[in-house]
Amino acid sequence: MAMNIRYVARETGTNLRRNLSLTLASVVTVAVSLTLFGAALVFAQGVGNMTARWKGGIEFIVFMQPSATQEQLDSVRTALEENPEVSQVSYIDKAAAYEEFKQLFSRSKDMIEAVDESAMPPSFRVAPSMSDADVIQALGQAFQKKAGVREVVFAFETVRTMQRITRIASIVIVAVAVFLLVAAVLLILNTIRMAMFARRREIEVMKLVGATNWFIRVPFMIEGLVHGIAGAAVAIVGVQGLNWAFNRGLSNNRDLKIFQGFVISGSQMSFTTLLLIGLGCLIGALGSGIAVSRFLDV
Amino acid sequence: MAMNIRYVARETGTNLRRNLSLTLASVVTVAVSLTLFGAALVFAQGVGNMTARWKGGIEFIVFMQPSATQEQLDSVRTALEENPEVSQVSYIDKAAAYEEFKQLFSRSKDMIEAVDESAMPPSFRVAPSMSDADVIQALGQAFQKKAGVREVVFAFETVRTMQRITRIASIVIVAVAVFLLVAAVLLILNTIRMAMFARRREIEVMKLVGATNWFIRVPFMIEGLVHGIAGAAVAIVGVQGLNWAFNRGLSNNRDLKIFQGFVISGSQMSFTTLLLIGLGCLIGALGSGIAVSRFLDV
Amino acid sequence: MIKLENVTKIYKGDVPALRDANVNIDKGEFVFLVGASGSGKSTFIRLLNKEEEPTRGRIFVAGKDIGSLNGWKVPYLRRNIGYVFQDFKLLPNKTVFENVAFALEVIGRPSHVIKSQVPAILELVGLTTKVDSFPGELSGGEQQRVSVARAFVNRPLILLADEPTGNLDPATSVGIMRLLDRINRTGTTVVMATHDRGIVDTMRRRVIELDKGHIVRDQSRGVYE
Amino acid sequence: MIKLENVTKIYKGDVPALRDANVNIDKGEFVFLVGASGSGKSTFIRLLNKEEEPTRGRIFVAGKDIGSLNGWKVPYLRRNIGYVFQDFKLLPNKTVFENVAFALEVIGRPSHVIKSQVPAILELVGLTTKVDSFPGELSGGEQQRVSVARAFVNRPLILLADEPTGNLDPATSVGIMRLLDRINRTGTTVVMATHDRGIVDTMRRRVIELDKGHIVRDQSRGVYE
Ligand SMILES: Nc1ncnc2c1ncn2[C@@H]1O[C@H](COP(=O)(O)OP(=O)(O)OP(=O)(O)O)[C@@H](O)[C@H]1O
Ligand SMILES: Nc1ncnc2c1ncn2[C@@H]1O[C@H](COP(=O)(O)OP(=O)(O)OP(=O)(O)O)[C@@H](O)[C@H]1O
Ligand SMILES: [Mg+2]
Ligand SMILES: [Mg+2]
Repeated sequence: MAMNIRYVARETGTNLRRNLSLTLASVVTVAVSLTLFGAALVFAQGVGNMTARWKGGIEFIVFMQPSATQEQLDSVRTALEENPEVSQVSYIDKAAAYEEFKQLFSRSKDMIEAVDESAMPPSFRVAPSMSDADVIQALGQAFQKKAGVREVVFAFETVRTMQRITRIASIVIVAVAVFLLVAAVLLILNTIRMAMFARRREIEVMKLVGATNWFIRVPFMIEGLVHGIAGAAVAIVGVQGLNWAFNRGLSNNRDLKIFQGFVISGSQMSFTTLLLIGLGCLIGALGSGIAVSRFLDV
Repeated sequence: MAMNIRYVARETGTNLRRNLSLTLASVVTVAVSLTLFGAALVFAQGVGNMTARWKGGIEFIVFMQPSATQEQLDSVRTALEENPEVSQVSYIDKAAAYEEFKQLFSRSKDMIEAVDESAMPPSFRVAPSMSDADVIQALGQAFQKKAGVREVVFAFETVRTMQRITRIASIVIVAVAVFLLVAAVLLILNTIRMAMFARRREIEVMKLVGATNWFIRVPFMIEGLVHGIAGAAVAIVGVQGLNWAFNRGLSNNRDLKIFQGFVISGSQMSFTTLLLIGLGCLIGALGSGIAVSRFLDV
Repeated sequence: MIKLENVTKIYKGDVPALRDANVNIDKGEFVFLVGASGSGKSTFIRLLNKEEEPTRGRIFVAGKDIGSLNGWKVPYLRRNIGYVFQDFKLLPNKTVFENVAFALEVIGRPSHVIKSQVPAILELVGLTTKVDSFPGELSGGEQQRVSVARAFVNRPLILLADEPTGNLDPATSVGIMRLLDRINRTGTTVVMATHDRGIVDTMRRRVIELDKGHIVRDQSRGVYE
Repeated sequence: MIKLENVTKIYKGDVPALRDANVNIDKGEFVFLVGASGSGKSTFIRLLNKEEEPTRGRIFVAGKDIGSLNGWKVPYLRRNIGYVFQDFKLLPNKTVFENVAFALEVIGRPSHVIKSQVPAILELVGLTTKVDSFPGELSGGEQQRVSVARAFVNRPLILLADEPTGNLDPATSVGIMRLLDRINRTGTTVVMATHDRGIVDTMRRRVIELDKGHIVRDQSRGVYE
């Protein structure tokens, strides 16, 4: 079916312009919902990165000297494994530590180049079998004096609080975002439907003059897609901006040292960007598709 | 001008029903924006209540025994005031402490009745002149041993972190909410405008048959108001729900003792409720008012 | 009742539709407007209803200069004027009954008046069986008759009719013309644009002929051509 | 070309508009449909275009049973049929040129064809000066002529015309009828509903008369009554 591209472009353009404020409202809603969605994602990723090492009941970490000998390592490992108060130990070797380091400082290439794998401290992550803070403190400190141990670091209460708060916050944000996504689909659906309703006599006339359904549909569908994509574009800018502002705001705070691990890697950001564009297209296609198929059949 | 109430009700009803899904989209957007707005407000109020005592650089609190004598009080006060490392001291007497207690436990009447004013510990809130954590620790602990002192409580790092995070979070949430409020106004404006656009021929005919502008306008304006109010109603339920879920979720967490002060008083809740209804009406009136005045003049 | 003083109407795009018209129509007159397609008949009628503003000149309706009428008074002017539109202009989502009733609702008539007058007028135009139909369910001629019924249900001072028989067969047309004649005899001033030679020639009333916006003939007891 | 076999159309609400019609129209014929307002003329025409479905009976157009036509084939049926609607049905936000061009765009004609054919057809109906006007800026008769132009710009096999002269003065009507006659002579089948006694009586073509949905007369070289 030879459908004139010029015709489709002209019709779509006319519609978008004619309903400018409705177009705007659709785009704003899509943008807001996708921004929230993206922000929640980034937030969750950041907190994930930040607290990654404290997963699974890990309460303290025994960092060894980078120069520690194999015997020293074995001795600490045995001591930990044989201690009845320790429920689980995992060993992070130099290579894994370097990977983690690269992840944390993915945005500062010079930092990564300045340090090499051999300078990394291997470590033991320890999950005790008791939850009493004093017992854990005593247990950890006992390893402080062992040969080859550089430092024992305990999970701050803050880390745990953070994990909980962010879990709740993420759920709330995602719930709101999903709610808004539905609203966005509804809205696009309605923008298109209203556009079609306002032009129902024209559509009727087009049909009577011999236009096929697709000839009438396509401009409306493209209109919906444009809404979705425009909204996604705004959202991507918004999320990048939020991420930037958050990093900047936090890195200047002495009290919030803990957030310095809150860094999103480039690949995580690309993933989010792609996801948002995909969602935008989906919302647009869904909204206009439903509208067009429900309100345009002969 | 004798305008038939039955006529207005009938017309408004017809419009609301005819554009059911558009009505829904409007209501959803109003609801989401107002819910966010309300949640931000409640959140800020809660954090405010929770961290109220730590305002203005207060780093530790010296709680006295309820039975402390006037001499003991005076001696502690003098010691604090004369200490060069203390920049500011404020005294909270039994009455003030009881007020604060009532505020904190405003929802548990039995708790308030079980305790009376004389059982309240008076306290000194101290802002040191230095910010070094060790110095503050030493300074506070020095008062631990004084006669009549029950306990010295330090600001957790968590409190400070919380204050900062919530400040940022509140700003972001309010920004998103305001953004959404604007979107909601735009959306109602557009719903009404589209309703009028879809019925432009009818409106033209009504005018030609001798209908006054107000006769045509009023049903549309009421439609917008209904959107705003319905959205506000949903938002109020949402905010109450969020508040409830938050309180419940937090009170079961041993790690989150700090949140136990996170309680919204009844009057704060009523204020929020009224504000949301007011905003709903405003949004509805604004949206439909603009639509009607911009698109209905002869 | 109706007076045009040097009235010129030029639509945007420099389309002159009425040029320097001077007409005086007395209370109770019956006037035919005739002329080729596009000669300005509908424009003439639209000016009287303040649906369009004249580019130049003054128009008096019922003694008032409608050019200087406040915007909010326009509806009240229109309530004194019944108007049969060339394209009917029915409200598509109201039934025949509601369409006619609307003209009464607008002026605040109580519902018992509406309930008695509307069926009566619908009977006059022969639409008793179509009371609850929507305009989309009517034939062209039936729609035109609804438009006629709405135009004089509130007994206006003036009745403007823009080709009220264009979609009617000769027999039904005669019925409508009898009705207009009866209304005219009760004192209503009637201005009717028409292409129907037969009607003009049998009625023998005043005829104003337009040609490209000029009034080229104004003849009492005239014929179509 | 067109064949109706025992066709009955009853609208919802139990309104019979056409009863048991049997008609056979050959290629190249010119047929007038006459009858009172509401007698079923528009219904007859709408059935041929598959705008309405018959309640009973079968309809053949160009040899095909259009009752068993797939939904997606309907547009292609309609492209072979020109249709002058009783209420014009112009697209309000397209200019006169665009309205006529639309009928060609829909069938995928290249733009150079459109650019040459549309002005030619607009000249035939006497609208050269109105090419860039919107329908809202035209008189009733001018709109009707745009509708006529659109109906045969793509040289259809069949031309359905529902009172194409209802809003035209006698002189312009004669012009349009000459045009229809010319189109008919090039082999196009024409079915035209009309109330215009003068036209029917001078053309002397086949006349089908409807009365309350019944075909009461089918006469070649007939008159209006
Ligand atoms: N969609 C519809 N629903 C219900 N009834 C309808 C519908 N369309 C037409 N009718 C009825 O069917 C009958 C025939 O209508 P039709 O439009 O065919 O008449 P017509 O001969 O074209 O009349 P006119 O000369 O007034 O245009 C009328 O009584 C009309 O009210
Ligand atoms: N809104 C408008 N804008 C521009 N031109 C207009 C407008 N309305 C009418 N015209 C033009 O003014 C002229 C007179 O139009 P009018 O409708 O008064 O004619 P008419 O005598 O009623 O014709 P008909 O018998 O065809 O209805 C026509 O040429 C028409 O194109
Ligand atoms: Mg006219
Ligand atoms: Mg008809």
